[in-house]
Amino acid sequence: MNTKVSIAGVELKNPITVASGTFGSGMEYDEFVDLNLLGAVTTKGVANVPWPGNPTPRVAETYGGMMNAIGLQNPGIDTFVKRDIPFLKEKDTKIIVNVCGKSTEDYLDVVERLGDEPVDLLEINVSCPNVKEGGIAFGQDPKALYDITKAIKAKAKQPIIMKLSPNVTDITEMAKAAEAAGSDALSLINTLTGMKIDIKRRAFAVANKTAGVSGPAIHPIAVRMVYQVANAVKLPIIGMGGVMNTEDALEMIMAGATAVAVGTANFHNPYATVEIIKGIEEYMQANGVDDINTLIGCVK
Amino acid sequence: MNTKVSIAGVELKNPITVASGTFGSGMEYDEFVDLNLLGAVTTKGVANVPWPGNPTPRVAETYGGMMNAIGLQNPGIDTFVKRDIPFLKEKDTKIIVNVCGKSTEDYLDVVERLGDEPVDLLEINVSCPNVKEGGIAFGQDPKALYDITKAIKAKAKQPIIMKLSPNVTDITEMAKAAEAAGSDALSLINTLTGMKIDIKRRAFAVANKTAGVSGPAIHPIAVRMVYQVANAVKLPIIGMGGVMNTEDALEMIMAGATAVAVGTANFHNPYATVEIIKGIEEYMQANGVDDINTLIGCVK
Amino acid sequence: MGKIKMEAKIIRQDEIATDIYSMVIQAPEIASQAVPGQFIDLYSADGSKLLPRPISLCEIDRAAGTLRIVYRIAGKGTKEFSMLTSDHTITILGPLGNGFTKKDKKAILIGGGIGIPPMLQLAKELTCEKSIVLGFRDEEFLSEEFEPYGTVYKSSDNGTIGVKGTVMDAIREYGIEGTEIYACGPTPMLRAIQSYALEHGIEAQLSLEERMACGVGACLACVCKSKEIDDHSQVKNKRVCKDGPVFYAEEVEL
Amino acid sequence: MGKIKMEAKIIRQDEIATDIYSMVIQAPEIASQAVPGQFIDLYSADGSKLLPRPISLCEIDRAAGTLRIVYRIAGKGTKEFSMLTSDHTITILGPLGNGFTKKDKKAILIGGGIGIPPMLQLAKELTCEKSIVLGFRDEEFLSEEFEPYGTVYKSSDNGTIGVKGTVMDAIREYGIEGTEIYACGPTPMLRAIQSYALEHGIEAQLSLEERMACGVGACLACVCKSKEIDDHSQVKNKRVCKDGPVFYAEEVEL
Ligand SMILES: Cc1cc2nc3c(=O)[nH]c(=O)nc-3n(C[C@H](O)[C@H](O)[C@H](O)COP(=O)(O)OP(=O)(O)OC[C@H]3O[C@@H](n4cnc5c(N)ncnc54)[C@H](O)[C@@H]3O)c2cc1C
Ligand SMILES: Cc1cc2nc3c(=O)[nH]c(=O)nc-3n(C[C@H](O)[C@H](O)[C@H](O)COP(=O)(O)OP(=O)(O)OC[C@H]3O[C@@H](n4cnc5c(N)ncnc54)[C@H](O)[C@@H]3O)c2cc1C
Ligand SMILES: Cc1cc2nc3c(=O)[nH]c(=O)nc-3n(C[C@H](O)[C@H](O)[C@H](O)COP(=O)(O)O)c2cc1C
Ligand SMILES: Cc1cc2nc3c(=O)[nH]c(=O)nc-3n(C[C@H](O)[C@H](O)[C@H](O)COP(=O)(O)O)c2cc1C
Ligand code: FES
Ligand code: FES
Repeated sequence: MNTKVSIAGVELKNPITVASGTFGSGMEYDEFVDLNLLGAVTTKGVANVPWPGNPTPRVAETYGGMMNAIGLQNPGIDTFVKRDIPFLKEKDTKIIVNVCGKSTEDYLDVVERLGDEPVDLLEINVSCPNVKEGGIAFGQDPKALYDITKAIKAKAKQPIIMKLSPNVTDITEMAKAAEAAGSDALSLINTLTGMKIDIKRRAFAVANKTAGVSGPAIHPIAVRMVYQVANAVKLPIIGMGGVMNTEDALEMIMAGATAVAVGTANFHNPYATVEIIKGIEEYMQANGVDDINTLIGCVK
Repeated sequence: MNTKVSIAGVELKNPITVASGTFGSGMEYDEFVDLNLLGAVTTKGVANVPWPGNPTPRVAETYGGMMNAIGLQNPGIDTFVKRDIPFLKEKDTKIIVNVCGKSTEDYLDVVERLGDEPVDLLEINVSCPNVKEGGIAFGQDPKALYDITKAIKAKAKQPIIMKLSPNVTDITEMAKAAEAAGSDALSLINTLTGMKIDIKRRAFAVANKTAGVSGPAIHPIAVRMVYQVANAVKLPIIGMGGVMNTEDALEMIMAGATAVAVGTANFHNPYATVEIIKGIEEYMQANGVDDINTLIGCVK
Repeated sequence: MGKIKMEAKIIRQDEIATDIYSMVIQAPEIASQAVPGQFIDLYSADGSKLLPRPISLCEIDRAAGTLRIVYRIAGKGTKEFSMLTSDHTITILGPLGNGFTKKDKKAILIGGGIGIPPMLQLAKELTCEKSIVLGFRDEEFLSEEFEPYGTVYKSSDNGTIGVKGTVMDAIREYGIEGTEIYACGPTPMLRAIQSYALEHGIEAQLSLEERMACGVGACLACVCKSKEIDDHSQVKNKRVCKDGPVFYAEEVEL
Repeated sequence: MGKIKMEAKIIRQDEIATDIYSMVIQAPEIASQAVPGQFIDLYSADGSKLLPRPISLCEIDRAAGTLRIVYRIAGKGTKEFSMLTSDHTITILGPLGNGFTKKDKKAILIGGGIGIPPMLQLAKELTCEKSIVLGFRDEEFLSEEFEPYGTVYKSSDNGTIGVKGTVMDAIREYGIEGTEIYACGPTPMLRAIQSYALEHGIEAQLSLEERMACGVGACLACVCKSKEIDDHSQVKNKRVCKDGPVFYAEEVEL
């Protein structure tokens, strides 16, 4: 039985990774799950310098999901390279570093710094709805996405994965722009921009006013976008958005995702990733699926 | 205590109506709720001729919501005018007729037919994700939206409410286009395009492949869009999307909606509308709110 | 009184076959109006599952004010219901649909699989001569309860219960005759009965299934194809939840 | 052993004041490691509410393997918990956070409102001389249980319980002295204690609250402002769930 999948030439022992920002660099979940079992660990977004993030409250619960406006707090690439990469390097799993920035130069700084690090893939976050500059600005305009993808691709030593925003009219247009500019793979979806008002206080529930909605509530939207993109471009896709269990992960794969990231589910169940990996194996066994790759995009 | 609100000069006794397509023309829910209590009844979309709609299954449950691809089945304007309007006219509530079409001419046909009917407001659905022609095509392009709004406004005897799709990059751009073309009010949001795959059958859960996601799962996205639009245009807004209870409805109002439509909630609780109307009165009483209008857009 | 949504006390629940449960609930307001072939909507107590689950009435005890339903675990909702015990309540909506029209003709009642339960209350209420044909996959359930009300014939996929094959095989094998068919079961079975009935000029009432949302006729989710243009829809669509679930064989296309 | 997620049996639950509940649960794996000032995450059984609710440990009975929590109904989650009885189980994650550091100094324990419960286990474990200051709105709860462990002083908003005013008013009024403050309560109270402690050069451990998601330090939802650049974040942010909830007064900005 083969559960190995390949993202831009990087082989993952199974299709399951984590969604950036929901798993730190793995240290905190090391207590719950054996990181060696994961196909890859995707880190929290890292910038060229430390970012303080947004004021609190940064999260709120929503019906069947949550919203966050962390604002990409991160310790900066120096600390990250010294502390997080060596930690992950000890594990028998692939390393996907999520990169964020406010300008093209910021992104390039980080990508260049990571060039000689033992990192397998770079996931470029151009879709964070919670920072004013950069972030989503690049992710909602195909031309801007094309340009930044091209610039990053020219500098990156590792394959790059552009991470797309769902807050667009036509996700395939964005996917095609990233493909045309040389992206090696795509991640989708980032969070959907939402808002919650606390009617008792007559105030926003999250200090940033708007925040990104994630969790199972958005799963059907993510599946639709993965399906559309899989049928519009040739790039491998890391599918994410509300994956809570084996069924959700298989849905993503059948829609066209080569790998699947588990995000918000970790907060509800810190064992979610390994339970899904086990569940996929059981499904394959029970249904006589010899190779997980035969399931990718099998529903047309 | 005043619960009356006004949409384009039409006074609703309270801000609660129903979301088009979830309540028929009220006949079926007449058994559960006293329609006289509602601010308005919004009908299922009606076209110039009968439409058969999409193949079944047309609905599927999603986490904290549902998806539908009814495909705007409707009996056509002739039957509607003969059967549904007289029924609603007997009730002490306002009548909002939801209009759909495949071409601008289709819409105009219906709007003209309704000109002499005792209908209070016309809600124009240019945002249905479940029909190939018309529908959402008009709702995802500001220019197309401007043109159709202009054309309809020129013919309509009643005030028109353009109903916006959430499947766009920038909802305020759409709202501004509708405002510029003369729309008297706006409704938002229609459903978010989603997809569900049945992993057992390895097939789409809904025959149409994609379907529109509604229900509390999408509420935070709806609140965000209502807020953005309320702060971008001057038109009154009918807010909808996942309103299940009094709290959700007040959230919409505080975000900037003048009226609130209850949709999917009716399927979960056929008494939802009247419970919310009662709940709003209780909230006003408990919090010393004399006029509901002071709550509209009170959170900035 | 009309349809109502209520919280019903669970009186008992038993697993009567593998993954098949029988639940009796206290719902006098619904029992007093319900007729065989109607169904109720059951609501999950879990907020992530909002749509109701339609389940047919298997027995209606108007005196005791109770309803019995028999259902198979098919997914998350029915799984949840199966775990309820007599301390619990369940939220239901009903009675829904039209039900069977009781004719004073020689009757053939046909139930296939989880379509068997709704035939029980009908069998009890029909006073005419009755043949009862029950089709199983490989495990028998509920058939004893039909014995008092007519001659019971059985079929099963593997032949371990009655005739090997379908209910149609049983009808042919036993030469079962009648002038009114009442049937509930999977679509392929209903399709076979439909053509049999039309061929032999026997009137047949078929109980259909379709994915639903509102359950009361408002949302147009649950349509089936009708042969004639429908008065409500003005297209060839009928609503299973409101115009059905029971249709005459000549009305619908399966 | 480390943090674990488990299903804990509820042993008892009582409403000890208006909307304030005391729940005892069986969780030996967590009780064996837990220290005062730590908290656990409680999960709703309803799929529409996915985020855990952080609640501090009020008592830890390592021998019996039980934990006690005392909480106020603040919204949907705590409302749901309050309806559970001893037949039920609840899913929990813990132990979380750092807890108080027990110093062998003359202690002042200060609890305000729903910040009172976490002080109980601390009061039990601290062997030094203790003054215990409890601030209420208008209804007293739990204070008797503190009596065996030190001198208890009280304040209340309206003066019906102890001193009229805040815990700071009680401290001044009674001339309470000590060299280590341990405190939990609303932010304005902690802010007052912080400036009092810094002014008087008394070491103070403050237990903070912030909206959380992961509860384990991964998501960076629950940060508070720290005075120095934090080693983990490289910015002036500390995670309440992992670096706290207990911080020294000089570490944080409130
Ligand atoms: C009129 C009618 C009467 C029925 N009577 C019975 C009965 O007496 N006994 C019985 O065991 N089953 C009956 N069914 C089928 C029963 O409704 C489904 O098995 C049940 O809804 C499955 O719910 P679930 O949550 O377990 O499955 P899930 O797959 O988790 O359900 C997800 C959604 O799909 C819907 N759904 C899934 N399967 C069906 C189906 N076959 N038909 C309609 N909706 C479905 C559910 O209602 C729910 O909204 C009847 C269906 C209809 C339409
Ligand atoms: C470390 C820590 C320890 C706590 N200890 C206690 C305790 O011992 N007793 C007690 O009564 N309360 C305590 N609280 C507060 C308690 O967590 C909230 O009252 C509770 O989460 C409210 O949940 P709800 O579902 O009832 O409210 P809702 O408003 O429905 O909750 C919605 C969401 O907001 C979060 N939330 C709401 N209020 C708070 C809050 N004040 N702090 C953090 N998150 C919040 C919830 O966790 C949930 O995710 C503590 C909070 C923290 C951070
Ligand atoms: C608390 C939180 C922090 C996140 N931080 C990042 C981030 O740093 N970079 C990024 O690309 N996406 C970030 N995301 C988005 C997730 O990686 C993911 O795209 C999204 O949450 C949808 O997946 P889910 O529903 O499984 O959580 C974050 C999401 C959450 C909930
Ligand atoms: C079954 C169903 C049918 C619908 N039909 C229509 C329609 O005919 N015209 C329309 O403008 N919107 C239609 N909608 C969209 C709703 O009016 C509403 O915009 C959307 O469902 C969001 O609100 P909710 O979450 O409260 O349901 C339909 C929605 C559902 C669920
Ligand atoms: S389920 Fe809504 S019309 Fe039948
Ligand atoms: S709640 Fe996630 S870091 Fe504290």
